[in-house]
Amino acid sequence: MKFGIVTFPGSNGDYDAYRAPIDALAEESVYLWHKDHDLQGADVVILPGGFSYGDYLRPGAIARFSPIMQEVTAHARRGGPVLAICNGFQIACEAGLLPGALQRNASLKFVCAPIALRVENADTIFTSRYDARQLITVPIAHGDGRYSADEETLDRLEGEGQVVFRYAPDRLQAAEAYNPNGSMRDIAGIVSTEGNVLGMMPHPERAVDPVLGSADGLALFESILQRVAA
Amino acid sequence: MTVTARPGDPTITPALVAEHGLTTDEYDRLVAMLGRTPTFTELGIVSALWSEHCSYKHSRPLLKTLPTKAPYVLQGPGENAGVIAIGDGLAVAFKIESHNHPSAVEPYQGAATGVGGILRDVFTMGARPIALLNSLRFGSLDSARVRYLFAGVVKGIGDYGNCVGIPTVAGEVVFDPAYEGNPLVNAMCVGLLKEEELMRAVAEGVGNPIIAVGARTGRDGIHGASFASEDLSEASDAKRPRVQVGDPFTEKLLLEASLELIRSGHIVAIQDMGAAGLTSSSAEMAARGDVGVVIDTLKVPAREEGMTPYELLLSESQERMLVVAKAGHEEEVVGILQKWDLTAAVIGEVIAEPVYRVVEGDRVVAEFPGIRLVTDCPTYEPEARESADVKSRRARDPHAIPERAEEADPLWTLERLLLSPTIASKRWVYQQYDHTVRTGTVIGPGGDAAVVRIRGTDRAIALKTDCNGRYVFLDPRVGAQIAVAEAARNVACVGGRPMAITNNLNFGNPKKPEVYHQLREAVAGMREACEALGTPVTGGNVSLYNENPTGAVYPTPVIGMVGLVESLAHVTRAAFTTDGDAIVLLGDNTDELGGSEYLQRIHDEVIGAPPRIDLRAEQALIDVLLEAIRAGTVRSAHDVSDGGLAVAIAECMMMDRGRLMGAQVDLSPWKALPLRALLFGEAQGRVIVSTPDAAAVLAIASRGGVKATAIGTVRASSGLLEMTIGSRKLRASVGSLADAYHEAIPRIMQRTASAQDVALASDSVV
Amino acid sequence: MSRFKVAVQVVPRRGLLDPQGKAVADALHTLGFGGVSSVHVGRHLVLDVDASSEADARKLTRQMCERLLANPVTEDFEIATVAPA
Amino acid sequence: MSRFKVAVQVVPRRGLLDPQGKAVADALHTLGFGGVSSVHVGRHLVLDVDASSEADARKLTRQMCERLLANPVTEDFEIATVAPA
Ligand SMILES: Nc1ncnc2c1ncn2[C@@H]1O[C@H](COP(=O)(O)OP(=O)(O)O)[C@@H](O)[C@H]1O
Ligand SMILES: [Mg+2]
Repeated sequence: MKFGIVTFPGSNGDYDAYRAPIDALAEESVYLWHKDHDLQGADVVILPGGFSYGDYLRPGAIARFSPIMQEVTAHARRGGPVLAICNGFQIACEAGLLPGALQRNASLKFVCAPIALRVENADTIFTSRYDARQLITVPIAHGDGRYSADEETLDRLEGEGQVVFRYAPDRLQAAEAYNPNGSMRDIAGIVSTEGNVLGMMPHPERAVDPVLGSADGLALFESILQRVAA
Repeated sequence: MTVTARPGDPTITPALVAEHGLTTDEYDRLVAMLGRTPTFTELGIVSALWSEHCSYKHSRPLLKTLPTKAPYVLQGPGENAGVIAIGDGLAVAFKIESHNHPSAVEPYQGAATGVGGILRDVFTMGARPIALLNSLRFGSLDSARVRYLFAGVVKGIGDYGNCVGIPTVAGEVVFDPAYEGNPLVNAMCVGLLKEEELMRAVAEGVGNPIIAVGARTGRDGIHGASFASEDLSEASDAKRPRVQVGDPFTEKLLLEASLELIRSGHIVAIQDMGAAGLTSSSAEMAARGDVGVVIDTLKVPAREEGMTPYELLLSESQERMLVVAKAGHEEEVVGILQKWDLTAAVIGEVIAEPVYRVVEGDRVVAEFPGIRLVTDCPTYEPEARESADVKSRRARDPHAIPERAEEADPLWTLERLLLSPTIASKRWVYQQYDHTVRTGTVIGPGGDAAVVRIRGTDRAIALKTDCNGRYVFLDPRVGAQIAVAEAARNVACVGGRPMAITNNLNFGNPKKPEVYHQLREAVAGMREACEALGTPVTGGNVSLYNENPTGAVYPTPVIGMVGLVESLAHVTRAAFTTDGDAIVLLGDNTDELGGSEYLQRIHDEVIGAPPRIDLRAEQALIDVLLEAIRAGTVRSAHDVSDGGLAVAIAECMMMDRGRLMGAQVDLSPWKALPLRALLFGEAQGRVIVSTPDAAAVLAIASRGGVKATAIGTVRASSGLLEMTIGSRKLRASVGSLADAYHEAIPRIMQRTASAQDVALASDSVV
Repeated sequence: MSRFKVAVQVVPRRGLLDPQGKAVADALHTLGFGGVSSVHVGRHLVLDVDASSEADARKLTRQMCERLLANPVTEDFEIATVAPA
Repeated sequence: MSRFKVAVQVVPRRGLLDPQGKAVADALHTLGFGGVSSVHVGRHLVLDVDASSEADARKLTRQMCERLLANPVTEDFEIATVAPA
């Protein structure tokens, strides 16, 4: 299976997203250049983390107009899987691939830390290898991760099972401080209505090797492999 | 060629020369070198190149004495960064740099551009940056201004490194009134390269084009390397910006483009335009290659209209590089830059004639004979005399200081020390740094040293910056030795063999005899320690004139150490992990108290001699520790430093806040020592390890000639620190120690956190 | 074609959490400015726009806001001034 | 005491690099807004200020700008409006 990782100007998680399928799944990765109109036959597109266009104006606001985004959008419309991580999540929201927006962390500070997530929906193509309500630890690293949407959208997301990951208390985080950015309803990751676009602030691609502290992100890549290859 | 003054340039007067920071003697040298009066442009060039910052005139003779060689050193001092081989054809490039003065004026941008500069120094060597570190000094956090500086510097470092996508993996932060008004901001970068990709900034090849790459040149920072003067060029000066604004986004593009350029084979040299911008980068590259160059300032892409050669040459606009390309390959170079949305412009050429020439179209505005421009700068070895105040402080006996009543309970003292911002957890700081990007960080900030794996191998590098300025103040020679030894010890604690150092000499005004004394002695101490520990110096930076109204800062020679971890299996962390493990102390306790955080924090005294250091014993300790780690007998290792043994033990118990560990410790063998020296003294050469096999560790230590004592047991779920010292029994709850240690800085910063956030949240990058 | 100087304000939609506004208010109180309330922080953009008329400049600016300068989910924009440059 | 609604604009000082303004200008060009130039991005603050008079409100606002709202080293500020709230 082939993962295509988009490099926008200012992407810096592209390398990690590129390595994860190769190192953890022994699958193929290719970089996709933002100026191209070619997905190079990728089965799964990853919009990686970083600071596309320096996050100037708003994170993701400028990158979503990149030429490659037309192809990514078409791929998503065809039902192709898109994994949008961190800055990728911000871009996906700006591009309208996912509802809502990501705003400045409530603390006004960038925060990098391992964070506990609860898998809210283990029935998506991205999460089938997790157990429902499983607690996992995955790093976050962002300054603009506060998920916001209007109440109606939030209710719909919850009703349709589109909330996939939620920040949750565990031994690392005190119960009152587990939500690292003030996201509404503790939302850390959501899928599109059709279930093929996942946006999340935490970095599963940084958690595929136990030597780095956690391999809890591995199951996400394995889920994709299992479902997309099938 | 005939040099002609530009219309509108000021005439050269003694006052103008003085404003440019040149002494009469230096000016005479310049005139002798030229055989005529310099033009305004020439005066500007020389004032920059002969500034302390670029010329090292007060430190060069001292730096020459440092050891720089080892079989694995591929590049020692003299280049943008040092480089050492780490096996498998791989090498690491690393360098440290200061941005103290810019950060004092504008903490956010000052610190951010400091990170930008050191990144460029490393990637110009052909290395991909893989880690950032920093070393920070501030005054007391009780002051609102200090909290503002601290918050701004941390945010500036974080935003820049985070945006470029280089993990910030380690560092140190010290708070002491000695740094009030003059914070120290040192940033270190480490990069990885293949040996054959090593690139040097040496101009060569007559006819090769010189190309300016990256951001356009503006009027920012023209005062930077040389001088501050308000009334130079009439018009815009009042508004001339003194601070440089960093653009990490452009830096990221520049990084990728530069590495692609270097690998393309189209260029022969590349150097960043850092201090004194175009002037120093072009002059230094020419001097290293012993060739001539000509630069046409009309061709330099400018951000503003009407910039003069003087301004274009001296601007310190950020995110710019100077490249010497192979003749005929200009288009390919421009093509690579265009791919990354950057501009490139041919602005000059390497010439056979041994001159450094600047033209503005048809007019020659500056011309110097060859490399003398760089080499003819005078050096100074001023008078050195130890300050009488320091001498008398050192002579005072710390044991004569009466204990405070509260000290009857040593746990009170312990808690006070854990609350000291210098000792307390720096999580508030490093949580703002992305330390997991690039998926290489095996041990991030918070440990004794960082460990970054080398992908494709089973190896890793261990990294740490260190310096205890108070020790250096009390005894510069010993203090500098300790700085090197402590960095080495930290690297060994995580399983790394210390390899080489970079250093940043942060001192006061060298023209003051007591400051030059500190500088000279500290460099001597550094030399001795580096020789003894086998860690050559591959580069560094000197920052002088760090003074505030009450005098110089503590002399602070920051050491940036790089070590090699031979197998990921050796990676060792500081926190206790396992119930029932034995706790073993390597090294010995003493009655020393001088220069300790205890005296400063509890008694507000900076007195006594810093702890003795025995460099041979340090080497033996490192050898024993590494042997025990490699034998697989060590479960955790943590060195004893600020705050002494009690603080170190407490840290082992609560460093991992999610898994607090209890411990039972018996220090009765040392019950004859003064209790406060035993618990809080900072004797050197000590490491606390936990092990399932104490006998094995003791045997290795005894073979290696290192004293080792089993002092206790890890009690995973007791929730208590239980200490016995003879008949004395102490009990503390780990939970409350952890609360003090982990919450000290957040609580202080909360007091005014919002004030800084407002001023800072808006700073462009976020 | 003439050149117009345009100023645009982009502000967080009312009712949404505005942590920056709150931080500013808290900080001002800490500094002793007790009589300050209801603080909001947005973006202020100034640009030069070449257009055939003021109305045209305004129209162009509106399009820029809708397409890029403001996020319709969280922000409102207002064109504050359009004046000959 | 009356309450005044105050608007303040804080912009990057001229001559200093404004990478954000440049990025926005480039993006607008890419989107086909070719006639746009000289883009700068600053902050827009609105606040309620209790003061005895409009002049007093203005004075207080100026102090707030100098002490907190603008960075004296890199930014300029302008008090856009002071009006009864
Ligand atoms: N304290 C020091 N010890 C050893 N070498 C040093 C020291 N300070 C500076 N150097 C070396 O002098 C050279 C010039 O340094 P510097 O001017 O700081 O470089 P840059 O132009 O990158 O700022 C570098 O090779 C540097 O490693
Ligand atoms: Mg350099």
